[in-house]
Amino acid sequence: MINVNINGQIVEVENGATILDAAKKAGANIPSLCHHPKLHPYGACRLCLVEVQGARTLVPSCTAPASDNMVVLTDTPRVKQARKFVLSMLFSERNHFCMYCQATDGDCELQNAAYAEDMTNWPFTPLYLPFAIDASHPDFILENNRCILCRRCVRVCGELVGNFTLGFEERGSASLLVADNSIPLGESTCISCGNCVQFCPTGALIDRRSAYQGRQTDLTHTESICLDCALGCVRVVLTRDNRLVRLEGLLDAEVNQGLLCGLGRYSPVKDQRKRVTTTMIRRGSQLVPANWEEALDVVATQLKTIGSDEISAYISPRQSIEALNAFVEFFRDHLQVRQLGLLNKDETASVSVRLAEEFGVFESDVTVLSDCDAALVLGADLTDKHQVAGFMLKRQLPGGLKLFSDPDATKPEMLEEFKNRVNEWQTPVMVLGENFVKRSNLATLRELIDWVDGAHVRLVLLKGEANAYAAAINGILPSDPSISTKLAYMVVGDHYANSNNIASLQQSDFKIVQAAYQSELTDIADVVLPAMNWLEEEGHYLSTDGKLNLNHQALQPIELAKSTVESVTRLATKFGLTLTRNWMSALTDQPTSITLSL
Amino acid sequence: MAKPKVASDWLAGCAGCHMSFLDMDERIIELTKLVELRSTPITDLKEPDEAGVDVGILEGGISNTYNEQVAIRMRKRSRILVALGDCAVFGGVPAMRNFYGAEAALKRAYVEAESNDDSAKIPSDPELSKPVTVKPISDLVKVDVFLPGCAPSADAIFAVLADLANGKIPEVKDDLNDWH
Amino acid sequence: MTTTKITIEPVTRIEGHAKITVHMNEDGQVDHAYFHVNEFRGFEKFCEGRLVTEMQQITPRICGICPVSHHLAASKAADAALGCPPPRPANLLRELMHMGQIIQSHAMHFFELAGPDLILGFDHDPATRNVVGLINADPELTLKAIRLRKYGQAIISELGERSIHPMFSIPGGVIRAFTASGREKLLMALDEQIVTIQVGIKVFKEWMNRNMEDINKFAVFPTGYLGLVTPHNSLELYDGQIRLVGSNGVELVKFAPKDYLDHIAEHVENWSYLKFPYYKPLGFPDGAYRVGPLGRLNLVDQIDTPLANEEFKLFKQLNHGLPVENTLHYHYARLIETLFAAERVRVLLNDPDILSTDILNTRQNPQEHGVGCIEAPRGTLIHDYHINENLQLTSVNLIVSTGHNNYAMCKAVDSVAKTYVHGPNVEEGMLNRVEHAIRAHDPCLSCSTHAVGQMPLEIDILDPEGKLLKVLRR
Amino acid sequence: MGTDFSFDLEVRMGAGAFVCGEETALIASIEGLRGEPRVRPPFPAQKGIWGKPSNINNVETFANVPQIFLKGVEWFSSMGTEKSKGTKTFALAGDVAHTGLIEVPFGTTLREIVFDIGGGIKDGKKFKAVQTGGPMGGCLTEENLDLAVDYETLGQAGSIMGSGGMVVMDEDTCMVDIARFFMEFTQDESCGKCVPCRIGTRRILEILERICRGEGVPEDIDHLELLCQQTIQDSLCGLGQGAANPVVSTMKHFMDEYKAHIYEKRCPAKVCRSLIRFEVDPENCTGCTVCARNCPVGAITGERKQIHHINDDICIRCGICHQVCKFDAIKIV
Repeated sequence: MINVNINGQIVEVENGATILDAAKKAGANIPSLCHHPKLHPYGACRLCLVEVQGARTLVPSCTAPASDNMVVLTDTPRVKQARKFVLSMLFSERNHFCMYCQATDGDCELQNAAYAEDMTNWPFTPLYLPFAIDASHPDFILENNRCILCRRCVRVCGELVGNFTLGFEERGSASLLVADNSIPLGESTCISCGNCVQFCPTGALIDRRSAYQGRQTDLTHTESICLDCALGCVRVVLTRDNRLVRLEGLLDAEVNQGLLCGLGRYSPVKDQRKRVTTTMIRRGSQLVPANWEEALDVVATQLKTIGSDEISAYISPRQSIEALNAFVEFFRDHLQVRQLGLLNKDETASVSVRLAEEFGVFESDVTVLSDCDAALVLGADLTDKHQVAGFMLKRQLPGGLKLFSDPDATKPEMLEEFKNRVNEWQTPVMVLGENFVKRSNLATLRELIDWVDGAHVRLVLLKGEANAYAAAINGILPSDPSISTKLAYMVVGDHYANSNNIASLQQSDFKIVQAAYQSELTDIADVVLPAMNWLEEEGHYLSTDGKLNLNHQALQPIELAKSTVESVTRLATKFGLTLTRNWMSALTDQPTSITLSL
Repeated sequence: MAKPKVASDWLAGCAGCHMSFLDMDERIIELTKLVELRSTPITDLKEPDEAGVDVGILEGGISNTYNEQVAIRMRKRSRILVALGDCAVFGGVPAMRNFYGAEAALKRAYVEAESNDDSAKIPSDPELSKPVTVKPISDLVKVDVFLPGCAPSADAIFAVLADLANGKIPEVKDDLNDWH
Repeated sequence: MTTTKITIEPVTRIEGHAKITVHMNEDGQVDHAYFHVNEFRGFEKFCEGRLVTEMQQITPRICGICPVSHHLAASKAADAALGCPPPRPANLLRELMHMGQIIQSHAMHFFELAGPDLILGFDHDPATRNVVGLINADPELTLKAIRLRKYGQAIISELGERSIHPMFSIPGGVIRAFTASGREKLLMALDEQIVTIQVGIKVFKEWMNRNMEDINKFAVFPTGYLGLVTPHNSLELYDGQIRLVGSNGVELVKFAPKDYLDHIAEHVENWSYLKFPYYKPLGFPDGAYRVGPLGRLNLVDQIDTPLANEEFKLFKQLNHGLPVENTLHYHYARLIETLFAAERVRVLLNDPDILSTDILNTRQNPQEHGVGCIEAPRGTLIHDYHINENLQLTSVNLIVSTGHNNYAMCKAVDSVAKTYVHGPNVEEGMLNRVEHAIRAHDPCLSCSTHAVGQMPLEIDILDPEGKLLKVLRR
Repeated sequence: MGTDFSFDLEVRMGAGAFVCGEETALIASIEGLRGEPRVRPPFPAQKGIWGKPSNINNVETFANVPQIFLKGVEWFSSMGTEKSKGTKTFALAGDVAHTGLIEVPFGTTLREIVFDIGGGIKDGKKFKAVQTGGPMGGCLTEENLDLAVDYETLGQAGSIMGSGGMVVMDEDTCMVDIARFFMEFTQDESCGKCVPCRIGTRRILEILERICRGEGVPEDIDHLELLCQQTIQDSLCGLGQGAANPVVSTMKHFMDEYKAHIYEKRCPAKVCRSLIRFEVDPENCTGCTVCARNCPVGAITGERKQIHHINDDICIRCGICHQVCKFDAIKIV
């Protein structure tokens, strides 16, 4: 630890901390634009210049390391003049029309900096050189008129996402932010993760859908877990008047470090499905509205009349642990139905639980992917699902990461090469996904785990969808299409129906569907129960690496929609049952291949 | 002593700043106790007194030859000149015309517009003023007080005028300084 | 032979600047007077390439008196272009904001801009012939008026955070749900405003009875009349179809705003930046028509709110059921509309949907083209956008309220000049009447000069050869 | 040195951008990245190319090393001054009789270089200034001529050793135009990473161009002073910190020329095209028609053996007539 004197106040900071860090600790506000806590220090905008006693010139506080007994002044006339100059230069370079900008009044770091310096005018008039708007991208807009060339977007695209789509053409005052070799963003190699938009300090990158829907301060921020895969990225849900406005990555989230992938950021706001707004019962060819009691009575009578070995109960892996728990207690422990099925085919989670019984703990945290010198990705396409895990690897490629990728697990020779060369590397990792597990029998897996253990390779098993791991621990496995029963009870929630789900449902004569959205499933159902979606239903989720996360409620549920726990519990009362199963101990009782942090 | 004289005029703007001035509502009466309103768009005197006024206020940027005359006259005749609103301070939305130039804009409006009939032509009567590059008034004349905003709030305008009425040069900061 | 030139510069107590030239003949009588609009901004051009979703924030900068009209017309054009009709509650809230705008704009015009002429008199000393003079002359009435305008602005800021250039409407609806407390606040203050408006009507009628002679010779001439109507041809300011009636009050045509180009064209004169819209089949100038309060009351069959409708019946009697052609009755019509707007506010505030949070339709089905039309305080406002597949504007056409009245204003100036201006000794009062010929229309020249804005009013008196001889500033 | 360790030192051509003369920018360009400087610390000696400690020096410096090894330290330090040892090569250019690459011991005076080695000013013209150190150096005048050329002295005089450039200027040089010329170069070579250099140099250039076009306004002087001071103080690397030197030094020594351009719309050196006119001197004109025949825009009229006339509206001020006239009959006014 070292002592730094900021405007006369002594603060203690870590060795290697920058002057900016020290100033923050001292509560001294130094404006900065190109600096971002998640990006490497850059020192380009020169807005954060401060006076350091003994230094000949002004010092950029975002890059300069603080040293012991250093004396720093952050508000001298010299410093303020430099700040004002830098701002004047920026305002005179491009075309800033604050009066109608989407970022004005709080969301623009450039404007805020000007306010902080009490700027009421621009000493240098702009040149009024027009820049064409690039609106070719479906999710966001590139407005070079408002770009301050801080390169935050370029750096997040390269340093953190590892995609290197954004860059600069020309140099000096002709520098221009472009995609690839200056082609429209919409036709570029952009993977639409939208992190550049979240990192942009001005209105130069604008989110299409949430534009003008309100400033950060007008919106309600709810921390919530991303359910679009099981990595456990934390995202902030921004809402207004009980309406979803935008999704952002939480900066200090352990796994995603502020990043989101296109799936996690945009799929929910793009969701155009129609809600199930009322309970319905089939009368002949028609589904007619009914109230909850009627519907549950019909369901209960059917469940009672049809023997338990003629009943299948299915549930979506997007359901919370609480929901899975109630589901298991009612359908397995009490009704002892023929099969409990999960609404997706990915077996990685169940396999990992199965192997845990023999091997105990053999998996590592996903975060090991951020720090490795060689990686084998087997049976998983990290550019589709689990993209953030893909970012962790891609961004290390320029640093020399040796990457082996076999998404379909069809190249055994690649595994062999990795095995043979494993001693070349200090920190090798191996990622196993759905396609590998599907293609291998338990024997192969056992063998591999033995090898991994010996070779000190850190192993990560990607466990499919949001809560598939918790489901597996609770004994809910992917449904077996060969089994057909007279009655099917399907807890769909906000799950996107796939052909297998429809197939399994069609096998039964009586179909009960509990869903948030209309789909082919609700179309063919005999009873439809309105469910909440992930924004409305609060509950816990278990990530790929065994972290217990809470999905907070972000929106008030629509009228009549009920949580899975409530609907199952109310159904149970029709059988004179009260549900008492403890979901926490259900998790702890089961040996797992990675230490759960609950 | 006599109340300070205030004159105002609007150039290439939208009159919103003067509307914001009216948003002082009842305080206008208070204000008329502090200052004497001379020529303004809402009074009937046609130009600032030749003898000069204490405070001259200009809304809107410079966008044609007529604006230039008005701005220079207002500067000559006022002790303190206030640039009121984003157009006067920065150039504002009308400055977007600079990207294309007046000619292209005239062509679009008077020749190309879908609704024009065969009389379409760019008006060129000597009675009409000629468009110039749109700029903030500070590019043409010295400005003493900048009050940005689109529009500046009635509170901001009142605070600034009250200060000026009391012979103080107002400090435009914090809530008073809002460019939106 | 008259050889005087008088310059009035600029026309005061109107929005924007204008200029008038009067050409005299040998006998010192007015030969012809022109109304010049003298500035140009070029929104149509520089909006090209912008996103259609930005227009509701950019176009209000056309005019700070009726920013809400542009805010909403742009939103409606974008609704159409993007194929995202707003849910009912959103339309209610938009209309509520629009009514606030009508109230504040009309109130300001009657009391603060035109009022000094009516209440203090055309010939009153120009030094005090203004709102300040009004305050001293009738503080009680003026205060009422100020509070009425304040109420209108309060509605706008209650919904849109700020009274000028609000942030409220976007394509597909609005961004902020209304609050119960805001609703209560507005309801409580409403009655007082209705009383004020009625007082205003009383004041106008007294003035009317005293000045019948003036009213009947002050720019009285026939034209057509154009504006939006409800399906039953009642007064409508937010949405509906465009109806055009002839000088005899008989309907010539009724069409959906999106088809405006089939019926309306714009004529360009070399001496004005303000274009002259007219009804195509009749050509220019026969197809010229009037818009705004007088135009609207001349083309509707009734008003759907009780108090305003009672007043409307009296208005119709002024010309025995035929259109009222007196320019000075713009003031009367304006007050009746203000009353309607206030009553409409009550209807909207009491609608059960007004507090709903279902205010934004995010499902879009983009089209190539969209037209948004609304009755701004000064008349029919049309925004016409074409967009590309990236939702950027490829062309923008705007026809603004004051533009429609351009012909009427020119005619009014000409007629008033001929009636009141007589050389060689031209008095200030005469010229103030000429100014009032424009003032009565409540022109909004910033609007007209989106395309246009500047109007120094100046009267040149020229000899028959058209040579200028002498300048005299009043 | 008592070891048999030896190695080759290979010189390669870099990517070329001027800013890549800045050590960290050079490192970036060697690593295959944009040629943009990085903030120091860490210094290349701690964390240089590919993050490894690097010894980065000018080729000229490395070139000295073998000589020092071969001939010894005493030999090397016998040349030069107290602080600046050895020799320095200069690219002597401009209005001197003999231009070219020269190598002199540190401590040699400017006068020796310009007049002895350079053979003085061409065509017997008057010496006006010498600009040392390349585009980012400052201009030195008459009174600096006897300064000993070493790092310290040049620094104190407001210029630099820099790249070893040495441009000599005679009385016909417009110092505002010279400042504009150097600014045009550095402005174009600015990498654009840091704000003060990227935009500052650009705004400085605009103003200088305006002044040379005769459109300068009094505020321009203040604006230039602010822009130069801040660009020098706030920029990230040597390029930005030095870019304004030519402007600062010319403003220091030749403010009268700036004022003449701005207030009198006059270019004392008769260089800035918009501020000069070409006229025929009736005294000297023989009507040989050479000027008329050479004028690219036909601005010159006149019969053979008659005094010619230049139509100023057509004239593009190319100066060809001035060059071709054998009778010195074309005057610049």
